[in-house]
Amino acid sequence: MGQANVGKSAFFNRLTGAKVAESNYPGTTVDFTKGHMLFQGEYVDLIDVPGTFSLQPKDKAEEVAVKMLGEEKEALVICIIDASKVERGLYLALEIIEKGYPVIIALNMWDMAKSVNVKVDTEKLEQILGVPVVPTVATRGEGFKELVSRMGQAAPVTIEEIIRSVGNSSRTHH
Amino acid sequence: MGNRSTFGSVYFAIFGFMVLALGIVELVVVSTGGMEGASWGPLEMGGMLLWWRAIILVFAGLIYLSSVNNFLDVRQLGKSVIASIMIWIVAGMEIWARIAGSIPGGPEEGTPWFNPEFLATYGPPYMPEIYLLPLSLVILYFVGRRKKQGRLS
Amino acid sequence: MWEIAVELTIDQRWDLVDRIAKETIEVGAYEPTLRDTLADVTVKPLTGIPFAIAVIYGFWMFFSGFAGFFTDGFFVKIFDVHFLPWIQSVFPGKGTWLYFIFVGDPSAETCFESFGVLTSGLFLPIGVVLPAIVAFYLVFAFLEDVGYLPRLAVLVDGVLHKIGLHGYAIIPTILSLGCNVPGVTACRPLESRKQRFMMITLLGVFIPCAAQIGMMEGLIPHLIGWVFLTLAIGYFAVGFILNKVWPGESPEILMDVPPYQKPTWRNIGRKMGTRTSHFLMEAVPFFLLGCLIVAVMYLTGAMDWLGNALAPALTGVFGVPEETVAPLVAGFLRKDLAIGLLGGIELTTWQMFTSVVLLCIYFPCLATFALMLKEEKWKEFLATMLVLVVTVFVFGGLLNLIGIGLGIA
Amino acid sequence: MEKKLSEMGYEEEGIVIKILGGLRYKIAGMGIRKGKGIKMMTKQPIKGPVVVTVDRSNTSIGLGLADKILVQVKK
Repeated sequence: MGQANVGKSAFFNRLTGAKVAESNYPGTTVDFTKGHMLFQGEYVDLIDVPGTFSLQPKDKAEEVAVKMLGEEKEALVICIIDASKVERGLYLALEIIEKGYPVIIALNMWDMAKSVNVKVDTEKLEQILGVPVVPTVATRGEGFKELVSRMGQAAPVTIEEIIRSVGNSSRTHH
Repeated sequence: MGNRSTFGSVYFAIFGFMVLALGIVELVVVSTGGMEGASWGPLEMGGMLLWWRAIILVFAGLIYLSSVNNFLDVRQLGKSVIASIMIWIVAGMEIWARIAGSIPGGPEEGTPWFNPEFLATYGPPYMPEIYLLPLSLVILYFVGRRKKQGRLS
Repeated sequence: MWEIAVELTIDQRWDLVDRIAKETIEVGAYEPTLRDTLADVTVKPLTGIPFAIAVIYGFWMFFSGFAGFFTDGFFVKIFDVHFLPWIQSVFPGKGTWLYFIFVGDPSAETCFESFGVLTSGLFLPIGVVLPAIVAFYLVFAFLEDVGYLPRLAVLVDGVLHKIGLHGYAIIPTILSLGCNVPGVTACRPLESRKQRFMMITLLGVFIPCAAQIGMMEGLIPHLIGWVFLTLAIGYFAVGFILNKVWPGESPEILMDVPPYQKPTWRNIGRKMGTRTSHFLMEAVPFFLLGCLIVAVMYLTGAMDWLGNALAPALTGVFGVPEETVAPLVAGFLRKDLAIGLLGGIELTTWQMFTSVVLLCIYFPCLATFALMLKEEKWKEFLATMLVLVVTVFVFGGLLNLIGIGLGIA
Repeated sequence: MEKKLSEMGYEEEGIVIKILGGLRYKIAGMGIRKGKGIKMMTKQPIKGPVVVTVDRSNTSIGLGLADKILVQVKK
């Protein structure tokens, strides 16, 4: 899942080969879509949900997303973040992590971020969060092999660990 | 840089006036003659939706004129780009309508499937936007320059 | 599971985000690009509103040019000049009821008039409606892909806010001009129940779909502007009243405005393809069924009976002849079919205008109807239907009065 | 100077100092929050919404909602 306009549907299409209309205005995916993808040799269900800015839904489409997350307690969450707007994406990612889901983060539209001069230190981000972080370009399929191969590494982390590791890394750098 | 800026300003000031003037003429035509319109030699105004076109031209002209001061500044350039796009939309759709109208031979029995004289339908008279179209393409030069200077579109 | 994990407050969470961001993100110098400025100027009212007018003009011109090219340019000829005489001559048993159902009126010269399952039933969806749908979705998908639509939503928010909706409502509205079904689904991002109810009602009652518009293009091209104007007045008038009487909140707009993107043709093509094929699978059977029902009702005399029964209302209140009963019946299945069938009836211009407007508002097609049942609560659904009935009578009556007043009825 | 977001002029910039009521929760995920720099991009006529820029992304906010956001305006 992810926020509006980060390329969730394009992402979903890449992973499953399904046909979800991708578009550039809020609210294309107003319902969830299910698909299958090959993961570690077997087919698993993949669910595409409407974009939501946070886990406090403000309309019915966001509600669908949040409810879906609540129902699928065993799910692994691919949290997609617009690489040039990492901060607000992280907000949602943290919310999902807090709920105890194993998360893998995709920094999508990596090319766009580069062109507007935003640099993200993915290794460090990974260190701090303790979950895999993969840069991707969904429309061109870049980074997807890595994403799929690293999905197994996604594991739940607690927020305390994250708080601790932020502290650590800032100490080593100052 | 200064030279080019002046060139752009002057060019689009004149062009903006032209667009505005033609728009006002269209407004006058539509409010006096209605749908029948008017024509002068190879120039014609009329048809359905002339109201819309007149309003679009007037606005496009005004937007051009508001963009000529400090023309190369990206914000000002943005304005003249959308004014140009407005003209492209109107002219483009006119060309599209002509193409779409020229190919079929007609719905009646006995007429051919394709219009054998379809080239003839492309002759004048044209509406003002068609004449403005090539002149507005100059904006592409300025957009292209920005790109060449290593900036992003 | 939800309880075990520690949760932060909003401020704590943002704090954490800020600390993480400080460690990992480096935001370099950045000058606004032309793309950014275009994003700005198209949302600023002084430049954005004129631009929106141009965009809508372009949308319409492309739509009518495209539909006209295929329908008038080729399909009318294929169906009327080649297909109709052929099927009229090869179909066995002229004069039997089977012939009447499948081919329709043997003396008909156009597929608009024949009312048969294989003539009108095929010509209307494929020849008239399909080009309209394709053209509509092509432009819509393009605007969607580029990212223009949220800007349009911002621009019209002020106006729509006056009737308790917000700018986002323009997206279901435009989408409904293609087909009411996705339009109704697209109401979900509206925030309150009230807004969703109002929007679904207004869509179902006042917004003709591309299929209907395509029909109107074929039937009454010179009157379309007036039909739209009438419907728009109704949209705002009924919206205004509903906003006053229906309880509930009308929250204001709060929407992300994404940057423009280069359109990808694959994406546009795919969107158009999926939507068009949805239409074909849904509409064609309904068209065939509609023609079948109309033909059967004629044969059994049910249509005459219904015509007689409704005649006082039709001629008295709306001022249209009783023959319009047939399109009205077909309209329960598909309104575009109904409008197409009007082409076979002799009507004055004013009667034609009134009938088209009434057909547009009086009943959503079955598919929309079913979806409304799903999306709305019972109370809301009944209210929608009530609004519909009242609107039909008020509008029909008013139009008739205006017609009489102007002396053109 | 302190102002409501709805009162900010075109192109004015400032820092969000307070968001009143439940709106905080609603726009938390959109990146608008206390301490963030905010710029007024456009104001629509007839009491239409405002469009603001925060962290390079644009968000459209209804005028009534914009009333609930207090901003320290930059000189």
